[in-house]
Amino acid sequence: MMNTLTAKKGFWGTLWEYLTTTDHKKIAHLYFFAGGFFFVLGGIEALLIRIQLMFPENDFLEAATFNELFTMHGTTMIFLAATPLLFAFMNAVMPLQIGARDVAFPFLNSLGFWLFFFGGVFLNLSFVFGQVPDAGWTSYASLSMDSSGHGIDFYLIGLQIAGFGTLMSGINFLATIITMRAPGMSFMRMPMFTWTTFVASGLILFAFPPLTISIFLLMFDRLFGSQFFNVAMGGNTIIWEHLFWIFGHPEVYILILPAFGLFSEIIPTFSRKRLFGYSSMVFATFLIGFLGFMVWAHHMFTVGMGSVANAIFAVATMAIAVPTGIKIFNWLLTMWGGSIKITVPMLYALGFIPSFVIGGVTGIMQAVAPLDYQLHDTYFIVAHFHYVIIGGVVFAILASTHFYWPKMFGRMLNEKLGYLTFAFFFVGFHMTFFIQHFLGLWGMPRRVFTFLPDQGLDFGNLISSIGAILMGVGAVILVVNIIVTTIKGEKVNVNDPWGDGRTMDWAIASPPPVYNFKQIPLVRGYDTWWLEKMEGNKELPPSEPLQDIHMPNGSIIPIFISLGLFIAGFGAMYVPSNVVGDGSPWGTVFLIVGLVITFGSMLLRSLRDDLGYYIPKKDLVDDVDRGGKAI
Amino acid sequence: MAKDIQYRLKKNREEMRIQFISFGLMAFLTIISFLAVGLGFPASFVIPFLLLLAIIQVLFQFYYFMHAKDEGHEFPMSFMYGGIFTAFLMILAFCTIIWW
Amino acid sequence: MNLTGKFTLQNWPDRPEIATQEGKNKLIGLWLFLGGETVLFATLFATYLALKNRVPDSSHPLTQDLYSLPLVFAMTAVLLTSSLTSVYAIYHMRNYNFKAMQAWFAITVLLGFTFLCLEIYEFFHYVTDFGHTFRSSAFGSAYYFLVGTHGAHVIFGLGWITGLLIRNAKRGLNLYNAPKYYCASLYWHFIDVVWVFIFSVVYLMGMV
Amino acid sequence: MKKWRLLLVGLIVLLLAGCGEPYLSTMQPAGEVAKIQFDLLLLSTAIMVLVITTVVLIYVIVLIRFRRTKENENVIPKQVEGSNKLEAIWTIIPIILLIILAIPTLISTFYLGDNRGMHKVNAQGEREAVVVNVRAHQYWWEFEYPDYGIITSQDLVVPTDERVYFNLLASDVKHSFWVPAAGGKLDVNTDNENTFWLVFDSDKAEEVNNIFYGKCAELCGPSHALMDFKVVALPREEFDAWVEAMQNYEVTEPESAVAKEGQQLFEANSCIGCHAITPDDPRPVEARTAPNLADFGNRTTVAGFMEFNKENIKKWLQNPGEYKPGNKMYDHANFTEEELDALAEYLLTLKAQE
Repeated sequence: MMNTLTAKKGFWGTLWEYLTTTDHKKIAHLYFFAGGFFFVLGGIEALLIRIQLMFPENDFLEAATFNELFTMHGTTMIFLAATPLLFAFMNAVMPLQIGARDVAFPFLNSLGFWLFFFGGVFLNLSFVFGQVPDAGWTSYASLSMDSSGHGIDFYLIGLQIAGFGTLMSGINFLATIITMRAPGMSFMRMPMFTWTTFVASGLILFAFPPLTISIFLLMFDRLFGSQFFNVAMGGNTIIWEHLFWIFGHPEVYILILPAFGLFSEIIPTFSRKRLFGYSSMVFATFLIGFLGFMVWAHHMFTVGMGSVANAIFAVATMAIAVPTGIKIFNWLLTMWGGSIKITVPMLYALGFIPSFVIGGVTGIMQAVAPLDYQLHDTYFIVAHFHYVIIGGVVFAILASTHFYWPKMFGRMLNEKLGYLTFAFFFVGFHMTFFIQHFLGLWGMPRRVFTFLPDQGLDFGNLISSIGAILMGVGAVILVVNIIVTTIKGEKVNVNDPWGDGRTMDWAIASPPPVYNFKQIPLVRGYDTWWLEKMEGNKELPPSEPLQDIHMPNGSIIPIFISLGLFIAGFGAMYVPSNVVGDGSPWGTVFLIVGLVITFGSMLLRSLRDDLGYYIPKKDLVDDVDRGGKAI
Repeated sequence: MAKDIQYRLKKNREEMRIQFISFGLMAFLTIISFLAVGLGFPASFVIPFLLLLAIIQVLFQFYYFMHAKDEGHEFPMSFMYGGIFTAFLMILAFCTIIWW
Repeated sequence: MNLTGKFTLQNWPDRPEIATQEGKNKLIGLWLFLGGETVLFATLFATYLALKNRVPDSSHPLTQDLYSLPLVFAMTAVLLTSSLTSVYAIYHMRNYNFKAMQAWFAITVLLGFTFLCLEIYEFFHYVTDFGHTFRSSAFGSAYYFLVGTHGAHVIFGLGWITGLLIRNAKRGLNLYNAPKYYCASLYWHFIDVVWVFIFSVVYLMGMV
Repeated sequence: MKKWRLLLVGLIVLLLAGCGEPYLSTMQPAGEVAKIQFDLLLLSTAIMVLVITTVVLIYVIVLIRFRRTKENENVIPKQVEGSNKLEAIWTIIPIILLIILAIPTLISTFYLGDNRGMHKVNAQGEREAVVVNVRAHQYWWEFEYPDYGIITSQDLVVPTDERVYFNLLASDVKHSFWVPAAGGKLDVNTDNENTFWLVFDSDKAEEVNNIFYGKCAELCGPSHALMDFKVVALPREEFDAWVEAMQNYEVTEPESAVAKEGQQLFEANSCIGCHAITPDDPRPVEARTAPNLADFGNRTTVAGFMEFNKENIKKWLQNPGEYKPGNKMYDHANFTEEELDALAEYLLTLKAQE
């Protein structure tokens, strides 16, 4: 019988294994490195943007190129970097935290990743074609219909493919948390990160369908001659704005809630203290998710919806401050009376609190609708959402990279380099974005490729650009750190390398064996592992006798399903009816061929019995020394 | 054992009977709504009436045909209602406040 | 649990669709998906309502000119009945009566196919007799996108059920495919749920 | 950790030193609308600074008091579940703060959204307020005064100390109309006409030599950054004089030979096909595809953002695409230096009043 633990496979074997894997831990690796790659790409785009804006009337970039870069920067960072990096941690940690063998649908998990990956590649191929999306990440309909070349088509089709992947992952995580919890793991014993994964996945479930539809609307207008946004034919471009933000606003919470969850793991761990007000944290998470669907139009105060709509959405938006405030104070009180150990992850958590508070309160300022008439579409809002997304989401991702690296890869990241990354990144971040609030107030609109001298904007932009370079340096150090660690980092031989782990993921080997827990553990309370440790137990109590473990088979089909859509996407771009006017019947042919590949692969998957395989009991007994026991 | 089977078959038959009745009700509601339009009642009455009948009919579908009344459907239904809530908000906004 | 083994009525579980962990997962996954679909269709309805009767000039037909009660009523009757027949199929699945289940699902497919033919006839009628197409106006685009997406769901549902019928014809009913049948029937009911709103909101309210 | 605080203090000092330029900055409000918005900025900032201070205070105390040291390394702190009292406090206080913020928000939303004044007429049935139809194009602005029968471009002329109403509509893609010093922006949609009002204070106008800067605030293509315009805010009498001059606008035959040659070039190259040179352009909106050049000689800028001088006019004529990428004016790269000179000279003669 095969034993996946000990088999040595060489490069091609490993590659094949990753291409076909349905193991949530390996998919986490895939998400991490693919997301990390896009993160670096988006970072380079950001640096180019800031270099162009370093001086007034700079001619480093052309106007059109600049528009392409900030469009790709925004799109890449939101869809291809932040979301997948969070998915990496969800995949790596969440099943362990609830004591599951895997996610509910391992095949879908793999499919979700490959759809995201092919979508991301599709989007970025626009650079190769020299026809890059240039209407901003929001891609408002009038401008995106006006945009020449296939740039917008790359945006639409790429996001559509990646969006399907995200939706699948969301459903998968929800189902996992609902059905796969270990005995005793009631909802109110779930770790906070699992909770936020749950709520964020719920938001994905309800927010991505509007995105899917709005993308279809624009796609049909650009490729198949429909009239949704053609004002002369009765169309209306504001529909796009509404649908986009009905998706776009929850998307912000899809990013920030898991980040909250990650900090809710890190702060108690390094304060050696239980999360303060756990139930109110859960409640606040739900409330944020709930309110997140009622406020989308605050992105549209200046569209001219009228006073009634503006007033309603302004008040609804302000309401979100309450649950967010609850969270901030709960974290502070978690540390109060604790025993705070400064480590790299904790440092990010400490940096997060004041940074995020600044980002949060500027958000409330923008909820004041009449004030937003001034702030909207200026550098003030650029500053605001970078404070939230970098100060919240990116800090959480960087913190968790250090925090979960031993669990994911079995090695510790270098601590000194970690401190250095933090220093550069933190200083650079505040330097880049704090001044931008004022640039906005001084009258600088966003998305401008240049600004004129002597309008009081020169100095602020210079500072901002220098800060961006510092952030870049920080990111480079992190990449170096990862490479150095991978080559010769110290191996982790313990389950709980930070010493103060509280949740079940720290009760299992680092990295965990393919089947996770040898025996599904019995959960006896909140902070499961901490509870057992405090009672002097060295391992979690099992909830079942040692028995054969049922495992899902790997599969290459997800790649083919995604590849089919990728090919169909290219075909769709060149259908004869496209708005660019360079279509040909070959486009239709490719569209059909791609869809045949996709649906054919799905059919193949459905028609074959896939019953998985068993790891026999005797193999498990042999694995004791590898930490595969339910400890 | 055999008694269990008898009981189960009877229970299933009983449920099927209820489902058939709910089908009858749904068909009845459908006919009424078509009649309401066909006989030309005023719009101010017909539109809320149609929506009400549609909602009742959909609840029949959910709870009887899709077995949501059976145990173990707490999560499915809470997410269903989550979706319905989002849907309701969106359509309400599109029909009322957000246009000029 | 033996997934593909043969059962008898005696040892067949009361609720075969959730007798296995896989079945439970599938069921919850499908329900979640339907929750998402609700929002998807809501988006389509919202778009339709925003663009209803928005045409470039008066030569274009409006809702009042297009829709006709008898055709919509026929389509509704057919689809609603197909919902009942799939309930019958599930009834027989629970009683471990494989042949009856297959037969009722086959009838469901036939009814679904009839519905599809009526819908295609309807579209054809609008295009040829009224010049009301996907490209003729924003109203046309929104109408065909909403009703067409529902039609696409019908096609997918037909393919799904047909695939199950053919694939399992020789294998019989077991705990591996029972959840699949059950999910397909849930999906089919959901299509009917959407249709209830389409005939109420699009057709009937369009004729008031 | 100390480094960033120092930096922050330094930045704040720097920021207090300046509130931006008075013709552009929202922090130097030059009218009723901007003032309302600036007051909301101050109010919300005050509340937010209060919140930040509270958080930072607790944060600093926590960091000082509860660090792990060598002595307490093995101490397990008390595992506190929570405190209903504390949690109630930090639920209720934010709600109160938000209510304080929400009330002026609602009042000013409705106040600023009230456009009924636009329709007020005097005893003669004439409209009292000045109304401007703003048409935004990639990348220039047209200003039509429907009550006076005047059309201008790029330079918006308004009276001070009274409400001016704007009807906004875009011809190609969405834009956004923003005069930061005078008040917040409103989107210029392609679908519908948006209406709002602004006020320009006379004392602030004096301070900036009667010229405020306006910008497009919604991404509209490559030259979005350069889609600037100027607002010439004049006292009522001067405004009336300007209106009268524009209404009595006459195309004067150029006097100098060079300018005459320019006029011939202007006509021969059918510039006139797109550019009107009188303020009473009778063509429908859709046909007005280029800026109206009436009173061009009195413009404040070339193409909305370049300094107004002959050199820049010539540069612009020769290669507009280089200065405003993606704009729709034909270039005249094949023109000789003399021809450009002549055209520029001619354009400079287009004036309503000296």
